[in-house]
Amino acid sequence: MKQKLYDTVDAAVGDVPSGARIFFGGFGGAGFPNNLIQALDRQGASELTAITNNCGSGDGELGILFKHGRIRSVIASFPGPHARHFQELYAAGKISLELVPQGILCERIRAAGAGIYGFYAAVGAGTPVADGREERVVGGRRTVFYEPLAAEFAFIKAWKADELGNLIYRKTARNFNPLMAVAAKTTIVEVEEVVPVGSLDPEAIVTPFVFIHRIVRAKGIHNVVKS
Amino acid sequence: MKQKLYDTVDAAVGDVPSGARIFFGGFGGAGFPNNLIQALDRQGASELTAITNNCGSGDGELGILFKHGRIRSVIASFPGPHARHFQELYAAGKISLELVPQGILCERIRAAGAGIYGFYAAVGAGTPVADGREERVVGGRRTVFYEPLAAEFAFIKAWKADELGNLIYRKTARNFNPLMAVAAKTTIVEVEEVVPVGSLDPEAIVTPFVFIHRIVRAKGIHNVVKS
Amino acid sequence: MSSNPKLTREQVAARAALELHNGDCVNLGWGIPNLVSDYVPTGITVYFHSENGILGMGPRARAGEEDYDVVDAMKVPVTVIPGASFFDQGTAHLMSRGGHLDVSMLGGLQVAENGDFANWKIPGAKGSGGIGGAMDIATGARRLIVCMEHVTKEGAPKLVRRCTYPLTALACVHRVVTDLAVVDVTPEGFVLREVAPGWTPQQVQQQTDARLIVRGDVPEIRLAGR
Amino acid sequence: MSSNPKLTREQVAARAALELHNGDCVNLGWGIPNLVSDYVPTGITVYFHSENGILGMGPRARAGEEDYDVVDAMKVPVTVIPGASFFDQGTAHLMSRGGHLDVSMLGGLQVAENGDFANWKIPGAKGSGGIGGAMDIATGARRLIVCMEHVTKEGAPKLVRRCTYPLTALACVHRVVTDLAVVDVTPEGFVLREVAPGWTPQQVQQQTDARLIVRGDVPEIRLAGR
Repeated sequence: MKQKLYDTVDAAVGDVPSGARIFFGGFGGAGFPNNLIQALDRQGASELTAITNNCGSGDGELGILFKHGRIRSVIASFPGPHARHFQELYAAGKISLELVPQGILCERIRAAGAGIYGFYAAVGAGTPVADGREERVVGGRRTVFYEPLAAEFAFIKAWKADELGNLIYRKTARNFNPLMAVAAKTTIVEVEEVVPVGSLDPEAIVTPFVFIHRIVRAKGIHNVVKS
Repeated sequence: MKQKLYDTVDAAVGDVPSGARIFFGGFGGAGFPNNLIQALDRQGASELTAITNNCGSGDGELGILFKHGRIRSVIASFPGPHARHFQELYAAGKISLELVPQGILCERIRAAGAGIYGFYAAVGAGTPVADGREERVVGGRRTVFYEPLAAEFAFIKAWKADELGNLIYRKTARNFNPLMAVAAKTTIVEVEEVVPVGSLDPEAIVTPFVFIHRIVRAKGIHNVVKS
Repeated sequence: MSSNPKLTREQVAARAALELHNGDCVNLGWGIPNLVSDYVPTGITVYFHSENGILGMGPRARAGEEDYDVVDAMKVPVTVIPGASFFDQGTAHLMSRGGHLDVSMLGGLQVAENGDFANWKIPGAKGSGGIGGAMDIATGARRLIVCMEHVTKEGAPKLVRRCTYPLTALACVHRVVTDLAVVDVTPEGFVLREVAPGWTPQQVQQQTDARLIVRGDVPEIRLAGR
Repeated sequence: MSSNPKLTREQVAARAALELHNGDCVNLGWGIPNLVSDYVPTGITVYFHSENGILGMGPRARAGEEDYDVVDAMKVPVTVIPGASFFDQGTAHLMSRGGHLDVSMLGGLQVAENGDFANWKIPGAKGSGGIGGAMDIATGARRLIVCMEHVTKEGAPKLVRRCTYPLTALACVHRVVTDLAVVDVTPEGFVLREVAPGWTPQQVQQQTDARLIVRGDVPEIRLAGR
């Protein structure tokens, strides 16, 4: 068995370099790897690219990384009006943003992990999302080409891991986490509980351990957010 | 609640017309909708297109449909040397075959259900699979274009359904079944057991009911096959 | 313009709820659609879909009973009903984009007579804007019902000949329910199906940029409560 | 040609098993690779992947204990070990094609010195043939080891300058373990790493179509049992 357990969140994110491209799981306050995010903030890496659904609420979730100027570039579906620090940087022209439709964001991430070199979807045709993208008419329908979206790191949150890295999630805290897990060079998971190998039901495992590189236990932080 | 329960497998497949395009789940003897297949054979529809991993073993699984000349065309990954009836028809030139790499078969089916209008993969590049297909070099790698694969019907096998159609599978009997469920106009599932709504764990449901149109209870048939 | 009041947001939601049938799987977007779940006709069960991975979403959680791992697309703690399932966000959008939901309802900024739809960006608005799930949901909708005010706060018509705002999706809208009317998108253009109580087709047309096709008598909107 | 025997299929499998490291996720294909699981070095745990949806596959089921819902890619009832998971066939190939497995081992018909690989179709063979999971596995392999006889039954070399059989995948093979040698595919071509006991590099070269690069002394294959 490969040793994947880290003692602290700080150790788990210690080698993330400035300039790294990172997936952050989570949606609507559920399933955010908040302890990893805060450790990354302490660690100080900067010039990061964040691939995420949204950009935090106040100082919560990714907010702290924007507040401290760690992130240079964002690929997101819905940064959000409550992402105050992001919005200030964006208004000041200090941050670049690529908006991606939410389901397409999921598929582009999955494609990167699945050995798919791009795909066509009708989503985005005729909209600003298609600007600069190849289009193709399929069966009379306008479609747009999307390339895969990979990252060096995925920061994800799960409920329980076994010591190998098999994961289960809790309810809607699943969201982007299993998708991002498959598409990063190094996937780091923050979990509420680490259980012995063999104690998770093989049929109920959502993320098989092959996708997981580092595991760290940390008490989950829920920021109660408003949309 | 929409009424999806059928009393008999014969009723569940009663309206499948000749010429229909059908997905058949199952791999290696596990997870084949054998009762539905046998009902379809009794029903007599012919000129069918079968989309499947393999083409039966002797009279088992799809074997009976080939034996009785129901199938005109096959899209498969590995028809199999033990698919005697298929091989005889194939040798006689009475059946057409498109061979598809197994993982690509999965992705083409998923794409059809996911609103994806085709994708590129490195799989098949430089091989006969690429004949007649568009190629594109991505980051120095040769890739091949694959279009989605939809069907009018999916015949699948699950372990338990609730009355809405939420499904769980048993071990490797899962295989192609959840993928095919999402990509057919009419998905018909054969299950060992029908349980009340609310009795399946919401986190353990593999196929949410939105993909399921007809449910029929039938004692599973395992043909013990050799590869 | 009629001297009769326009419908309230709740009344628009109540009218939209009549579009739901027993057993339907339904996505409700932000704005007026989010109110529709309060008006599901009695005697039917509808399964609400949430883009973050729920099919079978129930009412909002009661105060003190919130589970912050069960939230809706507006990030509010909700409940689930028997038969519900949880899945990842990619599967949630496989459902929406792949055409598996029976009905989707979204709030709107503009709907064009060819069914084009804009709901995510007002030109010149400050901030980054955001797309969220709207493009996947609109593009894949088997039946898309837009619920919105008939005109903007400034009085500009929102049912238009051609959208001038950035689009959400092309030719995707089937029906529009507003505070003045129910309008269908057809190959011929907008067809006026119902008008608000006390409003005439002519008065509704005056609030509309595109031509409304009127066929025979146009009934008044029936309002259904619980 | 040497008067010494070639390795048996079991010995080839035993040599191939030395390629495995503790914790590796490994796919074994049909043919000799299927024997490799019997020779995993003691003291390490390897997680076998099966294309039909298992990670953590154990030995074949004992007679009388078969569960026909737990089969391997050869359709034989197997067991699972602690830490195993079940998933659908698409996820299984996401793992293989997406480069998530540490090692894949496949049987082979031809390997070319540029790493091209043929293993699914003999020209002129009767029957439909079939691809199965081989193309996804070979294309996505992080480390692909081909285990096969060095020459065909008719004596034709299987390590060739260019493949003449229909390909499985381009430039995908990293190492070949045969009954005569261990050979690496490098940018310069085939490099001979080990020879069967009693065989010389020259004798192995005589059984090989492509040129074998020899660097210094070439050791004999060590054979490991359990």
